[in-house]
Amino acid sequence: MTLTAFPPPPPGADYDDLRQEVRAFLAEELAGFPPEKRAESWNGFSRAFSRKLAQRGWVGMTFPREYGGHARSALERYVVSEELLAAGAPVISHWIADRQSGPLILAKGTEEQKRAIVPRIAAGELCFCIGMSEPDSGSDLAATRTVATEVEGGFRVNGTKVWTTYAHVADYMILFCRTGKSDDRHGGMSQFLIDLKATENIQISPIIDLGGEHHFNQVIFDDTFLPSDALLGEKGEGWSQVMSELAFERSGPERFLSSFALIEELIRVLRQDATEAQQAEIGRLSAHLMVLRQMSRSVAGMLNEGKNPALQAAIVKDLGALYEQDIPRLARSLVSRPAVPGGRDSYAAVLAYTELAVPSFSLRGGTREILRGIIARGLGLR
Amino acid sequence: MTLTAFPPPPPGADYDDLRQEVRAFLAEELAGFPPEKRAESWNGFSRAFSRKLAQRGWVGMTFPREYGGHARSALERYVVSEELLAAGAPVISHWIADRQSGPLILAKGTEEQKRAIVPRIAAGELCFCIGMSEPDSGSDLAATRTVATEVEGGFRVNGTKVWTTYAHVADYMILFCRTGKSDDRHGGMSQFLIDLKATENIQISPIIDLGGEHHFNQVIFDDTFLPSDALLGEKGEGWSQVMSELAFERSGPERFLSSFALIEELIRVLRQDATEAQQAEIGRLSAHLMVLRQMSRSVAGMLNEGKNPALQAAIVKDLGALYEQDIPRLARSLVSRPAVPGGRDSYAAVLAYTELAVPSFSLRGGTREILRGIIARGLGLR
Amino acid sequence: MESMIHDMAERLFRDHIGHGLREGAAAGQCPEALWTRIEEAGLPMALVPEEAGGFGVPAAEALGLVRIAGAHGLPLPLAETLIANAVLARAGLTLPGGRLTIAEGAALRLDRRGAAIHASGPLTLVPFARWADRIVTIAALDGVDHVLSLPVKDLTVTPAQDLAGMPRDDAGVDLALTDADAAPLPRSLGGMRGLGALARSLATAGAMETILSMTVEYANDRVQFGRPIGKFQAIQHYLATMAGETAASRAAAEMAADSYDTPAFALTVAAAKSRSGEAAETVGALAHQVHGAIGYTQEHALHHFTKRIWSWRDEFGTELDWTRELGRAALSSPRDTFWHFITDSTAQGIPA
Amino acid sequence: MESMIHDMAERLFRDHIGHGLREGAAAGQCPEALWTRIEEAGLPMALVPEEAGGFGVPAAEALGLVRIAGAHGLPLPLAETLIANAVLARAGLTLPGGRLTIAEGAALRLDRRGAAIHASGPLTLVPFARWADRIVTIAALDGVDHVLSLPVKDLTVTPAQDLAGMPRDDAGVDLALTDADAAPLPRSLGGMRGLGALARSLATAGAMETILSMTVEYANDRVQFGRPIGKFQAIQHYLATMAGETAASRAAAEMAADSYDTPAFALTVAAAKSRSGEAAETVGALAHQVHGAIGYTQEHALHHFTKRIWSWRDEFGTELDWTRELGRAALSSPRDTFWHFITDSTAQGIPA
Repeated sequence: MTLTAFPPPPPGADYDDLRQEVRAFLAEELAGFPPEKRAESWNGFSRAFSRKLAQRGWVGMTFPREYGGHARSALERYVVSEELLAAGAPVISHWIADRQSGPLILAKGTEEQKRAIVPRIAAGELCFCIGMSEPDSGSDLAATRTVATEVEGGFRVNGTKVWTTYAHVADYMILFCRTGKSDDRHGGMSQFLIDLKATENIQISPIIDLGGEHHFNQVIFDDTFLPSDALLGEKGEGWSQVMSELAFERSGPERFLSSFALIEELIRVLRQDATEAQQAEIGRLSAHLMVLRQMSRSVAGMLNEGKNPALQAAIVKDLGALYEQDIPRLARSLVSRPAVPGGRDSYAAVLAYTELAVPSFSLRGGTREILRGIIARGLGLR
Repeated sequence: MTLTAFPPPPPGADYDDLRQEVRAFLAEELAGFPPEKRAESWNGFSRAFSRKLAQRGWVGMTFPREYGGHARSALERYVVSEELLAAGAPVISHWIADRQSGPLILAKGTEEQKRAIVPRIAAGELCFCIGMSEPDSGSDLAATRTVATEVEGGFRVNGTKVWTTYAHVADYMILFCRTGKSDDRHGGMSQFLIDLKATENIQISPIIDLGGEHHFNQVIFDDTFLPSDALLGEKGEGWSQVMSELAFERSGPERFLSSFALIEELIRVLRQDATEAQQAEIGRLSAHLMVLRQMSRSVAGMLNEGKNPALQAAIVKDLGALYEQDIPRLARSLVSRPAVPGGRDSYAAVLAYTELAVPSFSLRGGTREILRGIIARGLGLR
Repeated sequence: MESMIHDMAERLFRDHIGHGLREGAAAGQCPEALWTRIEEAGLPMALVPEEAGGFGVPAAEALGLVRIAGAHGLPLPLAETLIANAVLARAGLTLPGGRLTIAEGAALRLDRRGAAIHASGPLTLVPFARWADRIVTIAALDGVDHVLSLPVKDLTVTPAQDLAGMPRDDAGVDLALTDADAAPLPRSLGGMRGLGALARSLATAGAMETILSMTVEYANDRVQFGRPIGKFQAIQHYLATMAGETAASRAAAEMAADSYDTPAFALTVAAAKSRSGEAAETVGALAHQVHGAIGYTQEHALHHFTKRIWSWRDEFGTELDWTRELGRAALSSPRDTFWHFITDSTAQGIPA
Repeated sequence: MESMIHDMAERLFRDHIGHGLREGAAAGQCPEALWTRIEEAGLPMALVPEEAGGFGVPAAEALGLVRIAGAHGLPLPLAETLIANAVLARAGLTLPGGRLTIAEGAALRLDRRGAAIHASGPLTLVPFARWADRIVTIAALDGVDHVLSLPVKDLTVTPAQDLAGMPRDDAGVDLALTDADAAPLPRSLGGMRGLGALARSLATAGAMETILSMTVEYANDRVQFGRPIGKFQAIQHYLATMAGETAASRAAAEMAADSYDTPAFALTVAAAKSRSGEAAETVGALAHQVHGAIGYTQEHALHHFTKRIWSWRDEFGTELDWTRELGRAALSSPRDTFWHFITDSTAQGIPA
């Protein structure tokens, strides 16, 4: 039963020197960065931080040197990623590009696209967003309606994307849309690389989330012209490109550390004199975290060896989302202290922020229902 | 949203005098009855106990006086039932007859059947079993294959029933089987009242459960002859008769008290010096129990008023099964003491018994999946 | 239960509360006009005995208004005013009219200074304080519970808000009170914490009923993979689970309401507040799971209801507080068995 | 991981363990012939260093045998003998051959009486004691951990059994031991509780893999309402949940096995035993939920595996014991943040 096997990460995967360098960097850069900001996890935005991080060589780490990368292993990148997330560093301005769009462009882009874009990603200069969901296509990407019609010199795009994270500040969007009619639900899809700052007739408007924050946007394409060289990969191959891209979006430390600021607060509150029962619950929380991290690192190790642990990744993501979504409940079962949005008590403020954030954790990159379907089929259910 | 409304039971539903009488009776009858026997809950068998209980007028309580009953309300019967279960009294020898078969015969039987059988049920003399499940029909009763073919003077039955609780000691069986071919999955079913002691060609063999106990049986009908007057209700109406019969099987106190002996043991162990966290968990357990009992009594009150709270009953049963199945986990989260089957420490013995019993709790009277489907449809899901 | 005042409240709320009004309130605008209608309908007096100017309906029926207000997401202190008036009436104090609110007074210090009672100390997490005329609280003087009616204008109010953006302020008290505003409580109603907890569990049950029906409707309407998502068994299980939790919360809250002003209240309210608080976690999470991204936006009404049920968990005692209290009672009960404790805890007329 | 000894064990167990043999063992019959084969294959020596007669395979690979034995429901003390031999070898004591078992020695009292060491006190919940030749345990003498090799024939054994009917006996000790049977432990391996816990989490992971594949197979085969029950989304969710818990248990157990005889072992084994114990609850319950009544009978093999994983939770520290230990370490860690504790806890070569 290979599905349930997660070989331990290779010896030396700790990269302790690198880890200590990152910790020293973060200790300096994030001195005085308050817990309620750290609670934003990978939703925190700072171009300045991303650039500094890139100067240390910690953006585009796995990219080839010829495109401004550092040719380091996925396991080294893992160390940096988990240290950033655990510290609650504001990473979103480079995160999507570094994790998802950069690898996609390297895999599918033209030489021109790679030379023009990838080095700037590795420099921490470019913020990417992903134009994927639509009002009528949530988990069901085959229901995508936005269409790019081939015209003289390029394409005309019409349609509406929603839940586009940080589109309002992003430099580029990776757009997923139809380029043809197809009887096959998965056929006739393509991806485009859009320079948002240089493209007209794109209307971006905010979608405010239940915490009152502006991370999401609606993006309307109204006869938007894209030049031919905006096409990313093969025309009509968008579906399979996206499926392999989504694999990058799975099972990293961002899949179980989203509530980590609350865990740190909880432990700070309990550190003085915990009862035995509180100790036991913290022990349970620790055991789960140690094991999730082991599984997630195992997947990184398998990816690094060129394997395709898609099912193991789905398992980590499902377990990870359950874990991070459960943290507010757990905190409330141990400490009777009200959540106060923006309150002076940092525990109360972080609890309030996290309670409002957790419903979004199972929306990211495929819902629970889809993940479980993937796992069940992987188990051999006919 | 009437589905989620459970009107409080009517004032006076406590029947405190009756309750105190039952408690006094049980205190005497069950003096020295050990916790690990009480843990058997309604699986405990004692003809002597059932007869004594009947002598007090507490079997067939709601049956009409003319059939040996006591014409008392469903709420009075509820009081007796919950006191019996909470005390872990051995009730199975009259339980099925009292709860399910007696009311069925009263509703659908002929005058002869009623006169012959019901007074003996009310006297605590008859043990009934239900021939329902088959090897290929678990939850899916429409897949029933056992068939009764009409012959001179009666029927010939062929087929196999399984999981027939206490068939090896029962006096009567209510058999559910086909009496005709039908295109309608639900058509052509009938029920029979079988005198097990007086019928030939029925082979009853034990099915040992995972706790090593013999409660279940396989019952093989091999050209078994049943006289015409064994038919119960209308020929071909078995499906609708069973559906209304199953309603009797729902939402009583037996739906959430099956682990109650373990709860009493747990509280006994913690009573001396519980920590705050243990207090809180006992409080949670108490709150759930108080609320389940309120809901269950509310359903009894509605039934007593002639209403048909089928959906509320399904909700109580689903919540109740989750509750009683969760008790061993809860106990283990509060007390670190190994389960020892038959051990001298009564906590350890009751824990062991209950751990092995809980998987059966969601098999009774419809599985969780079916209940949840009923609830979802009741909510208005199309 | 057929009830004229319930029908009236349903109509009033349905006609006058919408997404805009709730969002406005969350942004700080008190819906004054709606309050005027509520007062005109007499709802704030429903729990007051007939002889003190109330309707003379049973307490459980009057308290049903709190559940209905919760179901409509009423962003006004109706529950608080209802309870404040009942407590004031019990103490024989004047019912001042207007919006009132309630607070736990455990941190207040009372001293006798001549004819006056001097009250000082903090009141924390007071719902709607800055929209209320008075805060009614209970605090001990010489070991005797006293009801205090504190004019908000004479307090130092520090504005704050709950998860849903509703006012939940702190108030500093340093005030001399005359007989008109302070009086001993002749017979307990369960303390402000208990009464507030009762209100919150009723409102939570109501809000969860709304969340549930919004979610059923969404599951019927939203198409994914070629069919309504309600056709997927996983979604059906979520909805069935939500229904169970919602039903249990309502049964628990109504059990407590049914024992209002009886000895059983102390334990039933503990069960109700902790049960509905626990259910709020599950119901809110599953509602968002079914709604997906749309439910996570402020455009959709869902968030208002889920945020309010999550906020209410933290007011008038958390699940942890109430389960501890209930568990302590169970473990120290002089009854023979736990079972006797359970049956007695909900029985009317048996001392708790 | 390709492993010759794993392949050999898989073949041996597959060919020689069936429902009948397991049921026989649960009824009290020690499967002697199978043990002979296991000894002939040398499996009990796998964890012993090469210089002491072992195979010279890495510890994690040797420990993999315990998972494989769990997957086949082996009703013999292979894990116990494996560990006993490793502990005896570490202490420089003779490896006696035959079936051995292990016990926690915390309740033993050791005294020096001349050249001999006198041991007395109870050993409780000793797996397979009555089928073993010796019980190997660790107890303190003058503050120094000593390994004891106790002949079962010289002990007072009180037979008992676990949920699955396997022997789990109590043994009374009152014995003088010579140098041949008692020696100081030069360097800790994590204590008998830790080693036993490691064995139980590995076996649990293996048994859960078997339970999972039995359940998948059943879901594909069993038809209800006209289609295999595996087509129902609720069943798919149960199986996905079982897969997650099983995978986590195996990863946890292998993380601990990987840190055998390193400082990280103390915390990884705490995580492994508590994680797999918690998973045993969920996996067992869902397996029975999917199997329905058939799985609840002794005719079906499922019960043997679910009962064993439930029994193992109670041996060598419960979830409660191990999570407390881990939580105590986390809360008293001198590291700057909890995160540092987590990364350090699994890092090789950093003192725990």
